[in-house]
Amino acid sequence: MTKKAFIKITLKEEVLDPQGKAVLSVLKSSGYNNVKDVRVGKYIEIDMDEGKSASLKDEAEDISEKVLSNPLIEEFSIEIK
Amino acid sequence: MTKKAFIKITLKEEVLDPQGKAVLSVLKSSGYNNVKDVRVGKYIEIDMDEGKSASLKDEAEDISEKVLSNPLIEEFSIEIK
Amino acid sequence: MNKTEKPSGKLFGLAIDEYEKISELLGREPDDFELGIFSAMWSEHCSYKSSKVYLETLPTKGGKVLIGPGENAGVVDFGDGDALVFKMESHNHPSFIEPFQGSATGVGGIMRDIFTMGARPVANLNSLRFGSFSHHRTPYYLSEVVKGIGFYGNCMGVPTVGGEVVFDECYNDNILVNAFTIGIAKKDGIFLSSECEIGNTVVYVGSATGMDGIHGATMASEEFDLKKNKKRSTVQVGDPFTEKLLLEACLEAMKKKLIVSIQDMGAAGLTSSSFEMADKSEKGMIIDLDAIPLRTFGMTPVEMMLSESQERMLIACEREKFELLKAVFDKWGLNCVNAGEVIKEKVIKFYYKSKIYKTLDIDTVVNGPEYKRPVKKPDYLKEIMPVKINNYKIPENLNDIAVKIVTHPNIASKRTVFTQYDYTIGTATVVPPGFSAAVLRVSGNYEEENKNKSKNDSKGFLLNVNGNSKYAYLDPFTGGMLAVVECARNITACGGSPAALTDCLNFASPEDPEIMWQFAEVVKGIKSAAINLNTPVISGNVSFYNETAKKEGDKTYVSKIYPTPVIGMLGFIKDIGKIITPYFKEEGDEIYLLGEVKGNLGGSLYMDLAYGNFRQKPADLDLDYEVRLQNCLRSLIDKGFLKSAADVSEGGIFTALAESAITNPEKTLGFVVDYDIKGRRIDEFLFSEFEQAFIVTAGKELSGSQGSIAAEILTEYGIKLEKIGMVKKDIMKINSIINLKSGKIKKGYYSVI
Amino acid sequence: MNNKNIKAGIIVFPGSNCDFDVYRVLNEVFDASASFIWHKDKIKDLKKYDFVVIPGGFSYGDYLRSGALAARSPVMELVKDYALDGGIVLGICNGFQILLETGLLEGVMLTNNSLKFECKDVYLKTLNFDTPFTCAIKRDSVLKMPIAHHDGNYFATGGIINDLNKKVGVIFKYCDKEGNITDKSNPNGSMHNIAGISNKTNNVMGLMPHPERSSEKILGSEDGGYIFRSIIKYIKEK
Ligand SMILES: Nc1ncnc2c1ncn2[C@@H]1O[C@H](COP(=O)(O)OP(=O)(O)O)[C@@H](O)[C@H]1O
Ligand SMILES: [Mg+2]
Repeated sequence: MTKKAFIKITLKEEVLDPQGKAVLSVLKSSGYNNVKDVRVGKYIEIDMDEGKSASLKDEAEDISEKVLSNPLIEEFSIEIK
Repeated sequence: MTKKAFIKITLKEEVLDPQGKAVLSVLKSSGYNNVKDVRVGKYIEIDMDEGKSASLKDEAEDISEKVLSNPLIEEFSIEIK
Repeated sequence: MNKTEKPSGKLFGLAIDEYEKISELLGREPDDFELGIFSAMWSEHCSYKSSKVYLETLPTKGGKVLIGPGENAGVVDFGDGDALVFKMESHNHPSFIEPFQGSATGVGGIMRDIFTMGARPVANLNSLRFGSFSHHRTPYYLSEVVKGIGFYGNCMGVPTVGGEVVFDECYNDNILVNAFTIGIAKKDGIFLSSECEIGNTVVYVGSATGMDGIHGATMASEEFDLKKNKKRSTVQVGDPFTEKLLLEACLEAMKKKLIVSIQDMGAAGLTSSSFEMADKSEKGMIIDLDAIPLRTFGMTPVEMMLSESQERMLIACEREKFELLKAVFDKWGLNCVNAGEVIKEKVIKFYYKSKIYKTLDIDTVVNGPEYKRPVKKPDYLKEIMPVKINNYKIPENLNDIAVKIVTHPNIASKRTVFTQYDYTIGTATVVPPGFSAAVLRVSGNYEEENKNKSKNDSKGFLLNVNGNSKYAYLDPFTGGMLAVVECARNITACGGSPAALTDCLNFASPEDPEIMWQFAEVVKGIKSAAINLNTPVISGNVSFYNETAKKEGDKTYVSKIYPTPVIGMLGFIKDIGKIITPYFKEEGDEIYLLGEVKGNLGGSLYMDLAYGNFRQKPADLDLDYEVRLQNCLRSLIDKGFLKSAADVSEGGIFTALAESAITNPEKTLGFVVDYDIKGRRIDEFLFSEFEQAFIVTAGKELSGSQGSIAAEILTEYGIKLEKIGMVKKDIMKINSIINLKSGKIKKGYYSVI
Repeated sequence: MNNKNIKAGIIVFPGSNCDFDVYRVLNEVFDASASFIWHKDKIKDLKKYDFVVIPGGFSYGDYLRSGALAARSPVMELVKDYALDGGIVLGICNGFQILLETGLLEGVMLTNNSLKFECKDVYLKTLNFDTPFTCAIKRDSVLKMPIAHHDGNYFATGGIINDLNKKVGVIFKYCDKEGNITDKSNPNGSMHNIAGISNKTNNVMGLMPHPERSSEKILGSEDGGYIFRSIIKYIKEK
């Protein structure tokens, strides 16, 4: 059976986010005055076979840590459905 | 009060995802054999003042449609917390 | 497919009588599959049905031409066994719909045209046109298009070395993105789409087929209509990473002699590649639709045939070599499937679900209609008269106007554009973007075993793209001619010799007789300039229907672009060490005017900015004189007499001087010019455009001992050289009328865009 | 100049595109013996090479994060072993990004602060002349080289920066023509104007500018050549 892992990758708080800053300034100049801050991250969906793997969660964790994110600047969270 | 809008932006199903394709091939050759497919999207957090806006959800919707996503190739979903 | 659409005038881009012709040829009404194929192949985009009769009149042979139009790109002899392959193509409509992906896939498409020929792409250029600089959508289009071009070219590792960016309100509703690529090959290593042999395996390589761009080919041939929004779901997404792999895999397979014939899948994807390859080779094909790698589940046969998914190729290979071919594509991680066979009978037999699905006669499909559409000289031209300058009072402050001109978005530096392109990769860019023409050397060593290395390191080539739609609107013949001439001037000004050209002809609907008249005139202009300058047309592209139905209140109207011929030109130089650049070099150098100044302000930017009216007839061009002038300049450069040379283009002599002073990368220079204008108005001297003249500088050479040799050259060609001033630091002065500070001008020039 | 006995290995990933340029410059301009190593080549180690270059380009399309996918390639395990063994490794542009993602160098590249790809000439000041990459560079000289990248905005935590400074691991900084390290001369927002760093033992270096594109006069600068000259000198004197 196939399951899906949904992975959110976000920049750590102390890391500067030039993209987010750029979006923020666009939003402000477009009149969205309620907006206070913007942070841009990644959202990754992985289709996985439940098949042989001991734990999908562990595998997704491993992938997120070793490939998808850079632990120096990013954090991730995983949801399996 | 400040609230947060969490926005997921994903490519429409029929649209080619070159990033996802490249990640998939690397995951496979790194021995993650359970992985069947990968799609890469964006995850955006917006801090918003509840202040004057009639509905935060509406404003986030508006922003997602007009600024953050490209409706020709992308879809989005919003959560407010 | 909804048959009730039929009476509405057009069906899938086909006119009613075209539909009827198809029914007649088939002996019945076409089904969906056939209709899809015919509508793609008979579209303007694939069939050139309105433009063919004119394009056939262009000079395509002679000089260094090895292969003219007809293949994926044209080929020119570069000496020492080397060949250069180039072409320009439009991607206007897709870029208007989705500027990032549209421009990116445009660049990807033109590069495939080049490497299918067996050439490694070594440089890209582009010609971009956006709506008026102040239009609210313009910044969006500019930024996305430039990002898209950079995204694709940079990732491919092909330097983008030049181009042009023009803003004009005639492009508010139809932007233009024309992309040019040149590649280098061995003369005996050129691959064609016309050489497949009976029994060859038909091979599909590259990305899987998805729903991208379905009906793209027919879309490109239809006027934009605000209501046809549903066509917007067919955006093609570019994947330059995959194309880089495809490039390496194709070149490797070619080197290993595993390919007999090859054609890229561009507009109308599998349809045009299979029919064209079979037709040009005078063979037929079996195409097994079950073999096509699909990205989207459940695609129908007609969808597979019309998909414009990018990064795919069709190859014919010897049956016994298929496994070797597959091994190459496997190494690069790409699909490579046996998708059919070349057969004798000139038909394409489609298999689907393991059964024969359809058989289509190749001649019938390929030999679509050809039109000599009605032409009519446009009414507006009646009002376009030579400028009566004495009806216009000279503005009090010409300094202000001068500043306005050099800081006009169409003149100002495009640095923020081209610094987003990697122009140094390849270690071949000798003169980068920002000056008249890009100059490249042959860095040669493209393959590990030095196989492709040229025997000659000192030679170089020059590249340039140009078009002037305002002039083409005011006088289509002159506009066509001028585009060619300006390219040649830019190349000559660096010391190069123009060799061959490619064109991209962007127009509104050919069904409008006035547009068709403009088209005919433009082609005539290109033809006469190309013949005189001996620069044959080796490839090109026509983009019609650059118009959009608009609604304003309850009025509807059609927003049409000006006729926009864009020329891309290649020039050669034997000794790259002799190249000069257009900017001033040293304080104290002498400034000369080489050529003649007529002083016609018709159609100039000056008329537009000073009086709000540019609708006058531009000056004529004397092609005979032009050839002598350019030959003369080239001789002077070759002798090493000159330090800089700049042509007098938009913005006139003032702009040529100002740009020469401020574009020196190391310092800010200026000039003092004192010139007897012989009773002419000063504004005619300063601002008249596209004069048959160059601003050149020299050290003491020209007045010193070498002066007599220079004088001989001038006499030989019958060209006048007059000293007009001197290079200075920091100030710009002309006849005590213009008095400006270089620093201020420089700042403006580099910060507008 | 005969350096034919000096063997360089150039690692090629899918999407590498400065591989030919490095190859050509090493072989033709510096007369060394450079050859390609395809990332999937079945080799045990890199011992036969005097030095290894990870060239620039768009390995794996720069998809996900520049350098991230190439860093997971098995050949990078060989590069790690080679480097830990004291081998000389030079990463240029994307090669630098790959070294960061592999962990051979510390820190990370963020998107340029302009959010744009930047192609232009920059000036560099050398901070440590005592490395295999800089030993032939003239003191007090300012080097002119082109950059061409989208993600060259170097970022590291305070601890890493301290460490780099202590071990003189910051090799190059962006500066102006006169050698002043200013905000204006920083082309991408890089922390402390950092353009190139090395590991603690100074045998692995990454830099964003392209020395291979500035090793010949006709291309407007020969300054990049000093890096290759240094490596060759270092190897010869060893
Ligand atoms: N879209 C572009 N891409 C790359 N280079 C460009 C682009 N637009 C302009 N340039 C460069 O800027 C310089 C000036 O362009 P242009 O004003 O058209 O020059 P000219 O009048 O000499 O043809 C040229 O070197 C050109 O290559
Ligand atoms: Mg021009």
